[in-house]
Amino acid sequence: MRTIGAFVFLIALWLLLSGIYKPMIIGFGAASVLVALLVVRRMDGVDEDRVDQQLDAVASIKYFFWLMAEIAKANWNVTKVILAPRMPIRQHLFAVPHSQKTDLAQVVFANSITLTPGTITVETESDGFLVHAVAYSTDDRAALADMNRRVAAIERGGSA
Amino acid sequence: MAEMLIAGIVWVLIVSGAFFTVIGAIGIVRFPDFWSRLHAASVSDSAGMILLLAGMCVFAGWSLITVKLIVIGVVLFITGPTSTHAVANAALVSGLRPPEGKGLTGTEPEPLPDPAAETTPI
Amino acid sequence: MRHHLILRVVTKLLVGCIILFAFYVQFHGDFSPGGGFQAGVIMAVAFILYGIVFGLRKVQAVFPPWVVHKMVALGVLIYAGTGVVSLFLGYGFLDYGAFAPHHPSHGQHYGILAVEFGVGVTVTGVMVAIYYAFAARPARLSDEEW
Amino acid sequence: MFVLATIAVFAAMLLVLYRLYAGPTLYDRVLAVNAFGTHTVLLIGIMGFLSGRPEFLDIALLYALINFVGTIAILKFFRYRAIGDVLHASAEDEGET
Repeated sequence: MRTIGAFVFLIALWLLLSGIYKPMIIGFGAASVLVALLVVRRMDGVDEDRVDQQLDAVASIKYFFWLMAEIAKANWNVTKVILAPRMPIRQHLFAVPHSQKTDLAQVVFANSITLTPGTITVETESDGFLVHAVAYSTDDRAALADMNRRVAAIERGGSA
Repeated sequence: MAEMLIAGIVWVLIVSGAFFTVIGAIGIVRFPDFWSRLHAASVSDSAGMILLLAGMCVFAGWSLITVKLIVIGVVLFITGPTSTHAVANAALVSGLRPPEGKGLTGTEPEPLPDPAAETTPI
Repeated sequence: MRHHLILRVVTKLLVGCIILFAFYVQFHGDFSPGGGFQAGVIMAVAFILYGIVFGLRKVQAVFPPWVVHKMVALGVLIYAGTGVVSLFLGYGFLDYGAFAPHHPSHGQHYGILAVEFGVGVTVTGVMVAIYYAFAARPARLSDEEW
Repeated sequence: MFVLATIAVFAAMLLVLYRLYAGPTLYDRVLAVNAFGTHTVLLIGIMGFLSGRPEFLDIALLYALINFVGTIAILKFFRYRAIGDVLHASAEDEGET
């Protein structure tokens, strides 16, 4: 099932990148996808560290748009900090708990934290992330807890 | 009319993207220490990149070029924060600590097994 | 191994796409910038990324050194073999017209595809072999050194 | 408009280069190199449109990938002084789980 999903994704990627729809090129594409899948399977077998795709598609898209709005807001805040003559920096390193079950969702959460300017995931540990904020205020913790809830909701079988 | 609208959208997206790219670079130069510079780099990584690529997408219209731009955007969207995280993590592990703001004490992570190296200028 | 969680997951997601992109550059060499050399480098990048994040032992389990060494030779064999085949068909060495006598341009196309494939295979092999050679160098890490 | 964007990205690259030259620690420099790479990707894209040859986008995509892998490789090299396996490093990783 997972392999079929990866196959469809990769062949779609090939067709979109290539833009030449001659039988020979498409044949090469299919062969290439098979080779790529073979290599990835071998890698899965070697490191026993599978990334299981357990994200709900619709919820993910909703989350993506929400994230875009967050990025816009955070960018504006950091821009103000950069352009302010005195640069009101108030750095802080704090722990943020996460409640996602799968690795992939945790990575989505960690990368979302890093993508919103103003906060960066510095270290991933099993019970929480270590996050660095450049202009820390107590709102940051609430905002990250909210983001944590939203990412947990896009996991399949999550609440949403 | 529609063409005017699209041209306007492209103009706004490209100019604001260029603006944020420059802002990020100014931040990288202006901020006093490494940890705050990370955040400045993150501005041009996220806002500048997304807006510039979106502007180019709208300019190109519906074609395979748009698809390639989206693929580039997705790749940068995934790798950008990952490499920022990797730099920050490596700095933390090497013993570089951010100066805490007034009245804040950092949650100092337990000392790592690595001999905390001096952050000598290289 | 919680420490490099993000790197590991992102690597896993990217590696398949990088390999596919390498093949794309390989087979579209005559339509857009690219070709065998670039494709070989991109292919090697996929394995080097995997090796950097997961360690040399695991990447060598995926892509054993003996395969790499065979690939270096195989690519050259494909390249030269293309030339020799055209020689046997009664044309000059690497004269691509041999592969489609009635359509010289098609023959060019097939010949270039074969030669580019050989170049790609060799470059992949050489790049990965160089990475293995550098990575297998033991790290002499003393505390005083840094 | 694209000319303006080109000039802006160039200016940003020059500023980042200053940080690459001045940055007191190694990590400042790695950060600068990474930002420079992102700007290069954007510049290649914009220049493609400016010169009317958008097939440069393949190169931009390639550059984005190489930039990522290069950053990771530099970091790993300066952490362990090696890009392969490091004995105490892998022991440490597996000990944590």
